[in-house]
Amino acid sequence: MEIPYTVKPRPDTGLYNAKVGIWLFLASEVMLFGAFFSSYILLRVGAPDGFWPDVATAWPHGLLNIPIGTFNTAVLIISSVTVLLAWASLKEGNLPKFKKFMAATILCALGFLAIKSYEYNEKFTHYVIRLKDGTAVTGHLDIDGKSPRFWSLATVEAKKLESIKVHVDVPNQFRYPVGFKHETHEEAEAKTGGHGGGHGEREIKTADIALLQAFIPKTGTFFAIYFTMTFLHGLHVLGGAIVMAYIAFVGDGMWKTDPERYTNRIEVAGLFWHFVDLVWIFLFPVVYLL
Amino acid sequence: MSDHTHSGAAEAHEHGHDHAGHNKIYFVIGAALLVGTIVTVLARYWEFNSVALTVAVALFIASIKAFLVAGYFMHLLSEKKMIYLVLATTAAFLVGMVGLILWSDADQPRGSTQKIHYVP
Amino acid sequence: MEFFSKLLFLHEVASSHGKGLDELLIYVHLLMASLFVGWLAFFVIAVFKHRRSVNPKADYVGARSHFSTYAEIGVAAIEGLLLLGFAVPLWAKSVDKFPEEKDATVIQIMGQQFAWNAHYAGPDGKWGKQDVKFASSTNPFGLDSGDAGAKDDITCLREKFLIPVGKEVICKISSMDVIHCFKLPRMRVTQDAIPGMSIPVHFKPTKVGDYTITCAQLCGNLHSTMRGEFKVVEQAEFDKWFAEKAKAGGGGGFE
Amino acid sequence: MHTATTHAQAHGHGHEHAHEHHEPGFWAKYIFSTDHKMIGIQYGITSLAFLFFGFLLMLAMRQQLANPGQPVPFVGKLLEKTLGADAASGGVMQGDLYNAFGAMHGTIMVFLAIVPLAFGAFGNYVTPLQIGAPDMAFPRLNMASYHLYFWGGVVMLVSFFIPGGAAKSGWTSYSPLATLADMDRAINGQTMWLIGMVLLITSSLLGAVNFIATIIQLRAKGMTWMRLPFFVWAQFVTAFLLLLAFPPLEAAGLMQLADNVLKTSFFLPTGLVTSGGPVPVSGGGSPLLWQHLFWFLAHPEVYVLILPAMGIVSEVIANNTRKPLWGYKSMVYAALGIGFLAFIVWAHHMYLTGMGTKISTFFQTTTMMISIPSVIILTALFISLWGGSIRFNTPMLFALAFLPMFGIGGLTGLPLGFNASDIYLHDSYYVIGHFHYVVAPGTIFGLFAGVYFWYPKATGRFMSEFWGKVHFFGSLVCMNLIFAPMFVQGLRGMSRRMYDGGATYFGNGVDPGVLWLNKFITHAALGLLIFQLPFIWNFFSSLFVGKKVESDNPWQATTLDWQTPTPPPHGNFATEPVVYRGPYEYSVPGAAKDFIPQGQKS
Ligand code: HEA
Ligand code: HEA
Ligand code: CUA
Ligand SMILES: [Cu+2]
Repeated sequence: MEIPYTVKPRPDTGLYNAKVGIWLFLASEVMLFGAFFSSYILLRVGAPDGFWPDVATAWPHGLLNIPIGTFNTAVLIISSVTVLLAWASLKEGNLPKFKKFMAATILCALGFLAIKSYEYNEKFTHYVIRLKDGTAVTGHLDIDGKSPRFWSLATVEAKKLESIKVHVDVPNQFRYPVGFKHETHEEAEAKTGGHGGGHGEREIKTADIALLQAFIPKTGTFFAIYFTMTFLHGLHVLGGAIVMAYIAFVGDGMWKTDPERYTNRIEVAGLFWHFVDLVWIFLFPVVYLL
Repeated sequence: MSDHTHSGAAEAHEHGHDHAGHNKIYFVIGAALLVGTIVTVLARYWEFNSVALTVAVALFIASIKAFLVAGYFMHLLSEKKMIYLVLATTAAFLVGMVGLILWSDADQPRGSTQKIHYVP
Repeated sequence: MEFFSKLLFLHEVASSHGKGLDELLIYVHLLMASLFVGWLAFFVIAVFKHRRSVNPKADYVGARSHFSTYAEIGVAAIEGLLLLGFAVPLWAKSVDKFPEEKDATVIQIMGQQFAWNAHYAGPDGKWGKQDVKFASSTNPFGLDSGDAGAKDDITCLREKFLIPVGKEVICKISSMDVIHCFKLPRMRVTQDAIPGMSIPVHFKPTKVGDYTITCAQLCGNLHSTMRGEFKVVEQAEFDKWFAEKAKAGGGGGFE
Repeated sequence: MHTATTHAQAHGHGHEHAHEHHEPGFWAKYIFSTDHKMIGIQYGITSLAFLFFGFLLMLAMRQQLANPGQPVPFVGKLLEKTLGADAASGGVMQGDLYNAFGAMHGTIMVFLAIVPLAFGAFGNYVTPLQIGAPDMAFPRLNMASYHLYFWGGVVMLVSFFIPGGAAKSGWTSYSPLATLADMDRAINGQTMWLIGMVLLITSSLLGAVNFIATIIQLRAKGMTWMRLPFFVWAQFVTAFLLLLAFPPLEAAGLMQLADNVLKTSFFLPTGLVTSGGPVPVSGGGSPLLWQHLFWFLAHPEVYVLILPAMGIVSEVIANNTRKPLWGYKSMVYAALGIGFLAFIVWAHHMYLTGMGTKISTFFQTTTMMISIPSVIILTALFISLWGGSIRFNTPMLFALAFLPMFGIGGLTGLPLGFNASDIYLHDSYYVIGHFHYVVAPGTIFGLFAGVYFWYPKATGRFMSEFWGKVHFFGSLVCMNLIFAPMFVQGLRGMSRRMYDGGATYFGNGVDPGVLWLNKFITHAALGLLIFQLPFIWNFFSSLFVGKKVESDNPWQATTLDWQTPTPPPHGNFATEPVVYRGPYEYSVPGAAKDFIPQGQKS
């Protein structure tokens, strides 16, 4: 006996097996991301009021690059459309057209990941520096023209640097949660001791530094959940791209032997892909905008 | 909304599947999603001065976008009963989980909601 | 009640609200016992009567009575009764109906791997300033020794502390490292000690004597040795101890 | 119609032919099999081994409990040699080792023994057979599930031998302890535990998807929902519990992993201070968040442990009373009710974390509500006995014993379910007694019943009745001697998870008079071990010397699993089965025999 309904729908449910399978899988994914979102809410609601210099416990906000995030959102949306067009091409029986759209989809996926990596790198080279007098600055280090990643105070001390050059952000990049009063330019300048004005450069003595930390997961619960959720989402993008590339360009022999099943595969892969898009639709406003 | 128009629409939908012209709807929805994204971003710069309102607006737009993706891209508007059952169950438990966790966090006995232990 | 509480091996109760709690325990166990006995009797009879050797031919329908439905409804009803009549009010009393702080002995309790610490505001009734930057394993409450309000605060670090009998006690329970659980079996008090939170419980001891604090939450390798002690004494004795401690302790008695 | 049959037959024939020609090699047949029956057997063997291993861990712990501060009899020296003097100096278990064994006992029993045995093994082997399917819907996914499970188990086992030893924060792994316990080691037991759990969870999720899709899609012709054997219903609900409850724990596991490895603070609040000074993390997290996400899985998980056992017990009872299950429909609805309510009772494990009246009233109400469907299922099974013609073979004995044993376990859940009485009983041995009654003489007995019951189908031979009965009576007595005294200890205020068995708390003149029971329980546990030996012997020797079955349906059962060849070949059924009636048509008045198989036309 062969396994029935791998291609044709079962009469009473109207579904073929893989479609039931993918929807069940997506149901579990809903719970997975749902748990992360509820963690996000709980951590955020429970976060102590965030004021300098308690960088670590504050809920920093407005640190992500919104134009880039918006662009990336568009990339994902477009890829969702192209994967649909690819599927529709198969339904028309047009394999070359299908492949073109699949290639576009996978390019979008890779583009998304590339942009995300750029953003990650941007965070890994972005620092919060708290001075012993209580003031704090954020900015990029400038060590002989390079912008190093993942440094800490220990790194600076180990390298025996007397002082470090910092391109500080003015006003500094931490913003208070929405609804709070935002710092004005002047206040920020006053806080950084009158330095700056535009993207100021500052020489900071190692001896003055109380804390130096890149924007990495352990810097605070915001970063922790931002990196965890976007990383997990990125893994989904990567996984989806690999599977789709495999189906479209390696496993396309099935188109000849079993076109219906092949089309179903694309439909199922597409469903997964839309779901990844769907997660991002919530993730984007939650971490970038709110 | 009579039954009649409804079934007519469903038929047209079935019919449209084989035609490439049906792809148009994907473009329309795709465009709507892009617009939605831009509106969300713009809304953010619009200082509502209320956390609740900001969050509500952002999530409202996101929900509409989610509806479009799920409904049209994932064809949920014309899915089979079994899928609806699975998703309804999931949605119920999701709401239960998030809701009850947040409720538990909010309903604590007097004085215990202090965030930092060393304050008496 | 006395009889049943012996039957259930319950530890002798030593607080005023504990009585109600024991009653609930007893009623639940009576319900359980009667269900168990009833069902077991049915089970034994059914199995015995319908063994193959006496009943070679099975009956397609089996039992025809609706008794089981009534039994199920009955179970549900009794559970509902215990719920509304006992559990909910008892709980509400213990977490909502707090006595006024001025009428009670107020103690901060801090769990620490692997010991219990207590902190009283002292005769002035004012808590000294506390901040986490002062906290350490020898200053679990993070008291600021320079603060005037802290001068007369009493801290009992890893040692026995006292509470007066017949008066409400409010304990604000917290922890500085991992989750512990402040459990006073004979007072019928249990509350997790959770870092980052300070959760109040209250009870009124009714019997003088020595009592133990059990840590009822796994908290590390020496969890089983995290024993605390306190003593319930007459008010006069408590006052004496309190005054002495406040004088000697000055600033909380740090080591 | 006629042609269809011949086609199917010809097809089946062709298959057999192909098999003769190139018999798959060892790896393809035993390790990378995609046949649900082989995968079921793989799950079965692996999980029984873990069950035994979990038991041995507990025996070592019990020995320590019975001899506080003394070297562990029998194995103390061995522990010292294999795990190092830090863990067991002079053969005395140190706190860390005891905690590690306790955490791993819980983890192994729940995630590596019972679930894989009940769901992975029985579910895989029996479900497709009972619904008349040739295999699972996604055979390769099925294989992947097993392999993920296997490697998850390997990771857990390896963790015993890494520096610092295995995870030691209880199977509940509460933060902050789980993060602080071994903070200075980059890769510690907890890290391994989390990695292992992620593998196990992924395995369970794939399995759940597969089961649900199979039951929805691959039911044979005529197998309507209300003709499904109760066992299949139980597996169906179980799969849903796993599908929707596990992902939050996966999320929580990833976050705790980040806490441990990347030093984030998802579950670590601000201001932690240990004896080593302030803990160098940012803080701002919530320890209760972990508990919520953990129990959101772990409560449904306990029904994952019990429902398949109830399913097995139902099959065995219907078969051996020779009459239909009484109230089959109400049982199905009750199982669905359990499945639904299981998701909204979890915080009854957290009453004492500081809950307000409203929320705790909600949770205790749902807790009381969920006891009702259990009562309904149990009652239906009891009443099913009435009017039967009961055969007392070994599977039936285990199934019968399951009922009162689960009854005790379930009933003792009630005082825990009322928040006010839980104040006294929380984290005491009463809890240990409660849940062991449900999982040990409850679930394990159900699973034993299943092993004895389906063994002839899988191997073509019976297990020995004599040794089966020795195993049964010995286990029944010992289980009760082990777990009943725990209620007494708990009611007397003795706490769980103490490596000295409570000696420190109760030694100093306040001995409540229950410490001697520690020794007693330990002896009973040793007795239990002895009575498992006949089972192990029986299990392996019957492969070769067991009485051969004479027909494909040796128990004269009605469900489709017994209408396959013995053992069932690849593809299961010689001809496509068609179902004409409900699952338990025993002793139908006027019928020639006392059973009518589901696939028999009339
Ligand atoms: C299979 C496993 C299983 C099952 C089925 C149950 C079933 C139930 N459990 Fe249990 N429970 C656990 C496994 C299980 N539990 C575990 C593992 C823990 C501890 C976890 C840890 O902390 O490590 C725990 C802990 C636990 C607690 C937390 C205790 C604490 O930590 O303080 C609570 C509290 O409400 C509880 C309640 C219940 C209830 C109300 C049921 C109900 O569903 C029970 C309903 C059943 C009945 C009411 C019985 C009906 C039968 C009859 C009426 C017939 C009886 C008569 C005869 C047979 C003669 N359980
Ligand atoms: C499904 C779950 C399960 C099962 C079955 C068991 C089974 C047993 N458990 Fe376990 N236990 C837990 C889950 C389970 N436990 C959990 C979750 C905890 C809490 C952990 C924590 O604190 O974090 C716990 C804790 C726990 C404690 C408390 C420890 C403490 O708090 O300090 C004790 C104490 O006695 C105990 C004892 C036992 C005993 C004697 C058995 C016996 O019933 C074991 C019986 C075993 C068998 C009968 C094996 C039969 C198998 C074979 C014979 C194999 C044959 C093999 C082949 C044929 C190949 N357990
Ligand atoms: Cu503190 Cu256990
Ligand atoms: Cu539970």
